[in-house]
Amino acid sequence: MANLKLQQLTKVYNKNEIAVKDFNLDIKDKEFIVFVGPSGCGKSTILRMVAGLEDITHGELFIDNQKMNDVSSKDRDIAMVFQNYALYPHMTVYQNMAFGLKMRKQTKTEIERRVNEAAAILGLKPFLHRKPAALSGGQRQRVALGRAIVRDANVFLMDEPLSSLDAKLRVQMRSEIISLHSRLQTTTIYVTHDQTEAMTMATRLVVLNHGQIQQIGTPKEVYEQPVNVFVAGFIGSPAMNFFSGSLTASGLKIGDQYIPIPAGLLPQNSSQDIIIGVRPEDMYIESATPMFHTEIEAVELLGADTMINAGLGDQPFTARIPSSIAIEPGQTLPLSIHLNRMLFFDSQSKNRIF
Amino acid sequence: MANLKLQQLTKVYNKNEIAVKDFNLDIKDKEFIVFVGPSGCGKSTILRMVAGLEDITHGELFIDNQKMNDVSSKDRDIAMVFQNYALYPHMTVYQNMAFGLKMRKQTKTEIERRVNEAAAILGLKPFLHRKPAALSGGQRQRVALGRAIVRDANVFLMDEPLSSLDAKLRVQMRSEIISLHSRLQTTTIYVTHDQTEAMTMATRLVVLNHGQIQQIGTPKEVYEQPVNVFVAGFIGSPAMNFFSGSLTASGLKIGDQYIPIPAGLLPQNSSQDIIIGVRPEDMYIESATPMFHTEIEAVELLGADTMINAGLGDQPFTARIPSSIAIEPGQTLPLSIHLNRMLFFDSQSKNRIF
Amino acid sequence: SESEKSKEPVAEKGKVELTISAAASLKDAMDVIQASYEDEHPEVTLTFNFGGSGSLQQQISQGAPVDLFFSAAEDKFDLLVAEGMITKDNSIDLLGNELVLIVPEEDTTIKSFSDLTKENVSKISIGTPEIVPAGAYGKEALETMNLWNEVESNIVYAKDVRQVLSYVETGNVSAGIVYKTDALLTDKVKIIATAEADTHTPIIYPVGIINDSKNYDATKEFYEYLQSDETIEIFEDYGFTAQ
Amino acid sequence: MDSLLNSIFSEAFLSPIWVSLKIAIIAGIIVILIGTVAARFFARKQFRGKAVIETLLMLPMVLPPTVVGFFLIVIFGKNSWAGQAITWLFDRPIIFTWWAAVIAAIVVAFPLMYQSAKSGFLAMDRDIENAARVDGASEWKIFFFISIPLASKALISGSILSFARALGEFGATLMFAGNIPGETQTLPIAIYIAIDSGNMVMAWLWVIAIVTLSFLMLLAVRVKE
Amino acid sequence: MDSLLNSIFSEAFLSPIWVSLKIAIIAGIIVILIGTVAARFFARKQFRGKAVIETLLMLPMVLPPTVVGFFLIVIFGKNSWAGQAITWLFDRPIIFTWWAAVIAAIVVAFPLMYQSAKSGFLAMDRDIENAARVDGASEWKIFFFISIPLASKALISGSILSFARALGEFGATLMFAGNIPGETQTLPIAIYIAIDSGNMVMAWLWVIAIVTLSFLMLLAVRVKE
Ligand SMILES: Nc1ncnc2c1ncn2[C@@H]1O[C@H](COP(=O)(O)OP(=O)(O)OP(=O)(O)O)[C@@H](O)[C@H]1O
Ligand SMILES: Nc1ncnc2c1ncn2[C@@H]1O[C@H](COP(=O)(O)OP(=O)(O)OP(=O)(O)O)[C@@H](O)[C@H]1O
Ligand SMILES: [Mg+2]
Ligand SMILES: [Mg+2]
Repeated sequence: MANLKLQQLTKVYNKNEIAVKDFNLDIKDKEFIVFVGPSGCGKSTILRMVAGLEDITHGELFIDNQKMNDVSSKDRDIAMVFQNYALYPHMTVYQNMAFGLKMRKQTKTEIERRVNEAAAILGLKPFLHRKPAALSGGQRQRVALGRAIVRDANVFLMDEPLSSLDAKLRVQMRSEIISLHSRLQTTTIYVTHDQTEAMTMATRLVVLNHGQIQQIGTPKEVYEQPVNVFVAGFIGSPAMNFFSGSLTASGLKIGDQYIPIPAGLLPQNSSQDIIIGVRPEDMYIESATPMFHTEIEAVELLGADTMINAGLGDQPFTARIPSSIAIEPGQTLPLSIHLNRMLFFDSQSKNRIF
Repeated sequence: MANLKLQQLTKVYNKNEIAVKDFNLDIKDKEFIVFVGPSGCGKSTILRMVAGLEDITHGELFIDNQKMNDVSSKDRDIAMVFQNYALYPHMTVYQNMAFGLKMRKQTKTEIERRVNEAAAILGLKPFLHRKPAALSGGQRQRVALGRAIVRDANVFLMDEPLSSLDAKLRVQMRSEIISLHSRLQTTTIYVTHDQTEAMTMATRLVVLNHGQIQQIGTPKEVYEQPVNVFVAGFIGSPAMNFFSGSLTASGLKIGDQYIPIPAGLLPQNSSQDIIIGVRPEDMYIESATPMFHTEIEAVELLGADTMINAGLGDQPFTARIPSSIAIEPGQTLPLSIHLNRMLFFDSQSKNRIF
Repeated sequence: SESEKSKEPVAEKGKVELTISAAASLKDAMDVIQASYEDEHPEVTLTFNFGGSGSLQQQISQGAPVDLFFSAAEDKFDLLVAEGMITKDNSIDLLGNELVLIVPEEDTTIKSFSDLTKENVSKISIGTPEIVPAGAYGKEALETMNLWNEVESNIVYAKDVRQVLSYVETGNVSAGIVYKTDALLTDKVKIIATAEADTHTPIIYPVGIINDSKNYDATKEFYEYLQSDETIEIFEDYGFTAQ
Repeated sequence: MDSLLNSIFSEAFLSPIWVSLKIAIIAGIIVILIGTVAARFFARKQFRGKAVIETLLMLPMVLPPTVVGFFLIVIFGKNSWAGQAITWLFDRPIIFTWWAAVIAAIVVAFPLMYQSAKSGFLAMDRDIENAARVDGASEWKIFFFISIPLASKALISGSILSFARALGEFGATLMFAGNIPGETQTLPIAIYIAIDSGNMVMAWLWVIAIVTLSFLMLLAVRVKE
Repeated sequence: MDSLLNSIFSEAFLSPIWVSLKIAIIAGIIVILIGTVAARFFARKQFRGKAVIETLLMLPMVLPPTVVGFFLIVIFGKNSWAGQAITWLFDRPIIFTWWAAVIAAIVVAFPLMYQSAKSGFLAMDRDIENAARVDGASEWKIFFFISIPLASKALISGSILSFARALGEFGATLMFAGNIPGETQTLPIAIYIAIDSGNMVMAWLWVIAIVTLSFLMLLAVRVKE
């Protein structure tokens, strides 16, 4: 229920360690923004600046078009899940969740209703009277999440709120957060390292690196049309394969391997040296007319899928194939690539050119 | 470089809260055991008992056939990654990693070599002289991991050591841990919520629930032959679909949907009521002779795959299909199930019968 | 100031509470006097504030609501007179005291002041001359007896007379010089000798009414009672000498 | 034996106990309150001259109590501004009153509470306060509901020390509040005077009383350990 | 002005400063060491009678210093077992020596260090000690390398209080160590005597000296804040 405007936001620690640099982002009311980026790229720092817990070195922060740089946290009406939880160690689980409501002068019955509701959603009912020290890691994280969702704040900030939960609970919590968002429509910034969360929850995804924005877009855009090698390699798990190769009129050369490609699927006006990106799932076994043969180096069984590691023109890659096909290391496989899903990057700037 | 024997290990908090109950596990030298289980099921508690940080309420712990119940932590020669990191806040990253080596009287050059090597692997080189408070969440977790891997302990205990890392780094760290294990052959117990880690790293997987062992086996065994509904539903993401149905002579009835199945693929001597388990990836679109038609309720794009939610005989399920097939909610799809991959569970005991 | 006081509605028939600041060494005698005086004057309550004469003087000079000052040190008393807190007319040198040499009860080596110079005498305690009158008198007496130079290096200065007594009682010093009245308080020390009166300036306990007293009349009455014969006898019972 | 019982239940024996208790409790509470607030303020603020102010706050610890008492009678004495204000207000000087004893106890006990509390506020995890801030708590509510409970160990130790110091306060009280039985004669003063006048039985009884009080106080805060 | 300068550089002025400094530093160090060790021990152990022992340790805070001094001369006096042992060892009694002043300062300052340090050890995150334990550190190494740094805020506050208390110690010292210029006459004693005998110039100079010492001490530990 608020829009946010981050303008040239910059955070410098200790006079010279730049954690966030010239960060520009307009978040519309009701958006669900997901931040992703490598460890240490500044995600938490931005959240903390938005929450008012960290001074803004340069730049301006607006919430509902009001400049917030010097407004105290308590007046920003934000609810936040801290990465390290920051639970109140001296309060019970119930009190932890009730605190924010009490501070905002809700009635006792209303507090009770909301806390119990959240506790039920989070599976914390049996622990309402325990202190955080007597909880498991995942239980603590759920309390931290509960403390935020009981509030109907203007803005939700969630810093990896599900990282310590098991897969099943995580799926469940994810859908709870999604339904919460569709019910309350609270503007949300959500930090995650989980690809599934990033892809399924975001209205827009923000990819960060070294404190700077790499790309902003819908998950589909970011996944299918990454702006550069960094984004392409960061989104998707296992990561996209990159091959350095060179362009010819009618195809590609990767090492000593030649791959013929229809002209319409190749970039124009580009220098000859090029980086080719291929996602593991865009390679497939084709016995009829394979593009190339390769010897399997390693096989990793992942339940439904199997990952195979092999090489193309001496450059290693990973491909994903269904587990139903039994494969052994050492075996030689005929492989093809979905040509229309290949991506091309400039070898100098690393930006995508096609 | 040690074997472990956990015998009837039990932990009771506050006289009546049972966290771990009659836990029996023999870990052979050089094994890489992975613990998985829902939040709060007792994984950390077991690790803490093995490390000697939590009193053992009942039962016995042996390391290399020596009873360890009353041996101090420092004499167990264990290296541990704490779930909450427990870094030394007053020491730099370097000193954090060097501390254990210093305590074990390594030479200065040896300490330097090992710490620098670990820091390089973990990408912590630029932060060696920072204190933990000035690190991001993922950086802190890497220090915690580094503190363990610099030591060549008898036993490694790792409590969700990669939970705060981005997907890319996590894959990288995972393979570092695997190669470390294949080099040092240190007996390891590893707790994770990440299905990929569990499937790829474990020599044996231990599935826990409510402080008790559900199943012990290789990842493949656990994935393909789960002993009960709990294990089947817990391992695999998205989770296995369960349908309650009834057996007939030549097939299954799920709701009002009849599915003919060859007799050899059906359980014998079972009661009529049954639970059928189908993994999302074991369903596929088949226009020719589909088993059933269903209307798609929701579509979730996950990069390479698309998850569709729909119903079979009024029971909801999730199926995974390649993203290359475009699907819209509301559409009706012809679907089939890989019959030979279906699992059957007793509806009373929830144990697998076929 | 006399006229100011008459304006006060001096508690005619009502209760009067008098605050008397008195040297701590007077406590036991004053307890007896208080009992008998309050019997005779039921309307009067005497409140005693016992302490060191120096502290009492500083309190009064900073305006403490005291009616009567009974000092164990003439110089402190004179300071208040000089400040105009006490008028000469309303004060009198009431009591005297004697300076005695004490040793631990079981000691047999010291028999007189001159024995203080013996080899086996280790430490001798007196009050710090600057702040404890008994110490100043003791030093003066030793000087007059030509013993000071010899014993000076063995002297331990104490904060008050009580401390000297403690040292002697516990045998941690060989001898001490205190007032006779103090020595009588404990049976763990014995008095060996009394300093001749001509070896030191007379020891005087002056008493005086504070000019700011709000109960001038009642104070005056008690002040006069202190000078009565039966009161003086009580003081003499406790070892003081009448001046 | 009878006479011992008589002494124990005599007004003369009990009076210093009540006086001491009353003074120590009131001074203790005041010191705990202002010490905690001051400590929190100074723990969070950095400014020029902070060390100077902190030194002044420490002074009552390094000066002999009698000298502290001397400063107090000068500060509140008849020639001072404060002394005149008090005399005008209450129609009597503060010296020799029960309140003077309370003030003396406050002054000497304050540094103990201040230092302990400050260490507690400095040592604590600031992100928990931040969480409360985000939760909408005002600075005062954070102070009450978060900072104080989180620093509780240090605050308890400060409270123990301050209360004990207030209970044991002697020199400054004797100087500033005098030694007025039933009003300002506290246990330590009574003990001192009893020893001084050779009344060892009473002295020992009072020592036992003060030891018992200290013991009860330690027991009372023990529950929190 | 000249006479002021003369006073300042006179032996008479400087001597109590040196005496005080020496005593406060030595007593402070000893108190910090044993207080820290005792606090850690008591913070981790629960046993019957702990409250009784802790009460005894607190006693020097609640008793009038002179009474503490009195106990000291009884305990270390020439008729006591300890006193005779000391006389036999050092060929002279300890009372009235410089060491007596150190002991008096230790006794009165100990409870401050003990309580502060204990609160620090109680407040700290035990899992960090556990991490060190797993890392193979012995209990002593944990104490030195982990517990002490983690409790540093509380230890510093305890050190400030103890040093200040040792520096300001007056009553017990005067009783147990006497008032021997150049040997046991500390600053507080000198100040007391100067004020009592009306020598206000020297009194003020010494007050300034003790304030300066306190200030320097606070500055010295400040870096850690
Ligand atoms: N107090 C500090 N002083 C100096 N540098 C800091 C401080 N806090 C954070 N940093 C640095 O700022 C950078 C950004 O940190 P931040 O916590 O925002 O990362 P992040 O994106 O949240 O990472 P993660 O995913 O690991 O939590 C990191 O490199 C970190 O080391
Ligand atoms: N000190 C304690 N007092 C009481 N109960 C406790 C205490 N510590 C843990 N528990 C309980 O014991 C159970 C097991 O906790 P444990 O930390 O081992 O779980 P876990 O499997 O590691 O979970 P997670 O994946 O969430 O970290 C939990 O239900 C927890 O609430
Ligand atoms: Mg972060
Ligand atoms: Mg855990």
